[in-house]
Amino acid sequence: MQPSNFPTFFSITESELDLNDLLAKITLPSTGAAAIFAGMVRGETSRWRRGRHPAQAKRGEAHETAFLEYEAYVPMAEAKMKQVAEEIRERWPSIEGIAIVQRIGKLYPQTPTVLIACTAAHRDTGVFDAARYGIDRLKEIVPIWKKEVGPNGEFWVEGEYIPKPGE
Amino acid sequence: MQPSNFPTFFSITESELDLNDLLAKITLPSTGAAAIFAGMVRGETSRWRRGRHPAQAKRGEAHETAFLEYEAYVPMAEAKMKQVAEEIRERWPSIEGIAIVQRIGKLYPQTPTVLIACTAAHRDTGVFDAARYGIDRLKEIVPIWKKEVGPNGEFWVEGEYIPKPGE
Amino acid sequence: MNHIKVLLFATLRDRAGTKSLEMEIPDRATVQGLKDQIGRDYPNLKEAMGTVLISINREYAFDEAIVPQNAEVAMFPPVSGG
Amino acid sequence: MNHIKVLLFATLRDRAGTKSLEMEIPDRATVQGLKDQIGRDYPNLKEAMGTVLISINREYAFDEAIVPQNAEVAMFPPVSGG
Repeated sequence: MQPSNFPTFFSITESELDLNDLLAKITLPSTGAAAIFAGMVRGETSRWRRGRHPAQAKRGEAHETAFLEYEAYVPMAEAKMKQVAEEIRERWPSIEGIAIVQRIGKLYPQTPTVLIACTAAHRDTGVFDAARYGIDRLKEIVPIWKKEVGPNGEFWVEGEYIPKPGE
Repeated sequence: MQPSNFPTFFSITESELDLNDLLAKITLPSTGAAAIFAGMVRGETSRWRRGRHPAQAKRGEAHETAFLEYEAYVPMAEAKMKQVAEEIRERWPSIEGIAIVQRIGKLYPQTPTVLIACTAAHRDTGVFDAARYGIDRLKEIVPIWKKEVGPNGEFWVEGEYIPKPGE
Repeated sequence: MNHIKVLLFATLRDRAGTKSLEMEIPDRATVQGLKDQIGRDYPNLKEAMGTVLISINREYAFDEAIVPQNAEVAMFPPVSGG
Repeated sequence: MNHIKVLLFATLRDRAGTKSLEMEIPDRATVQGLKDQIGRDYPNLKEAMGTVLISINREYAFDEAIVPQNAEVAMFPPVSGG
């Protein structure tokens, strides 16, 4: 449906994420606005947040992360990123460019791990909602996993979402 | 109110905007999420958008922009950017870092002109809404103006917002 | 009398052909009084005085406000950054 | 019989101690049948078969689905990227 010059870029990479480069890749002459979500490795998770790992869920205690180790089922992850981009285009037809990038490997606190960027002519056409939808869906259906390594050992971060038929 | 280690960065600059650098400036060990708005110079504005300049408001006709020329009342613009950041912190107390940067001077299509970035521990704490609020408020109260130069001449882009007492 | 500097931006500067005005205004003159005086003294700016925004010492100021001594005043159209 | 490769990720790989399994399954075996067979053949994976996600040829697959010939099957826990 969308003109073929609307760029969709997705990638799973072990390299450092470059927001400037990514934004340039999805900026067309007609583009005036971009919303970008970036996720970073948290080194310190405050106590008010319920622990995600049963083994660490001592209430009232902050926890520290030394690093995260990400892995992906790369060809399926790429296919699912493409699907997320298609879902965004269906829901927000005025979106021009979409970029979805996940960095994998060993990633330390304060390092960007994931980027979702959506561009459009104007900011009032859904770019913020589209980027938010993108990161929510990535965390639901794109086959990537992370293991957290900290002072108390290693814990796989377990997701919660069970895909439905057709996803 | 907020811990003094929550960074607020604002700037009016003639230099190229660097999203990577900006994000790093507002990423703390406790930060897990960022929402960034970037505005770019549009080279082509489609016909479906009502022209902003009466002289160009011929319906049904796209218009082209050669470049924009931005200027700012710098010390007041910095004060108003600081105010926008304070308004964000009042409304979304879980926001950690805030960056607001406007590039001025002669800027060509596809060039980022403005960045608003907000970080927090988690993405569900208002980062998207905060970034959107930031760009909306910048366009209302921060004294910056742009002149559009295109094939039909030069036109000052006139804003619409009239600040209220206390703003 | 109060000696003030009025900075002009965007369309205001273009109309005036200068970046700033140095003016003497009566003590306790209001913003409205200042606009009236500029409308009289600078015919090119008269029309703009109906819609211009004014700041005093880098805060938005409104018609009834008194212009303080040695104020840094600025005049400009509604903003259009971003 | 159908010869398939089952890729394992994250906790599944850790439990199995290997990145993939090569298996012979009956023609027209279902995903449920495959999970039952893995639970019998690989005791370390038995417990995980209740909550594991399965993909066939890079699409999510559900219990009643038939595993096609030469399928690329993968097994993994709910995803946690981002």
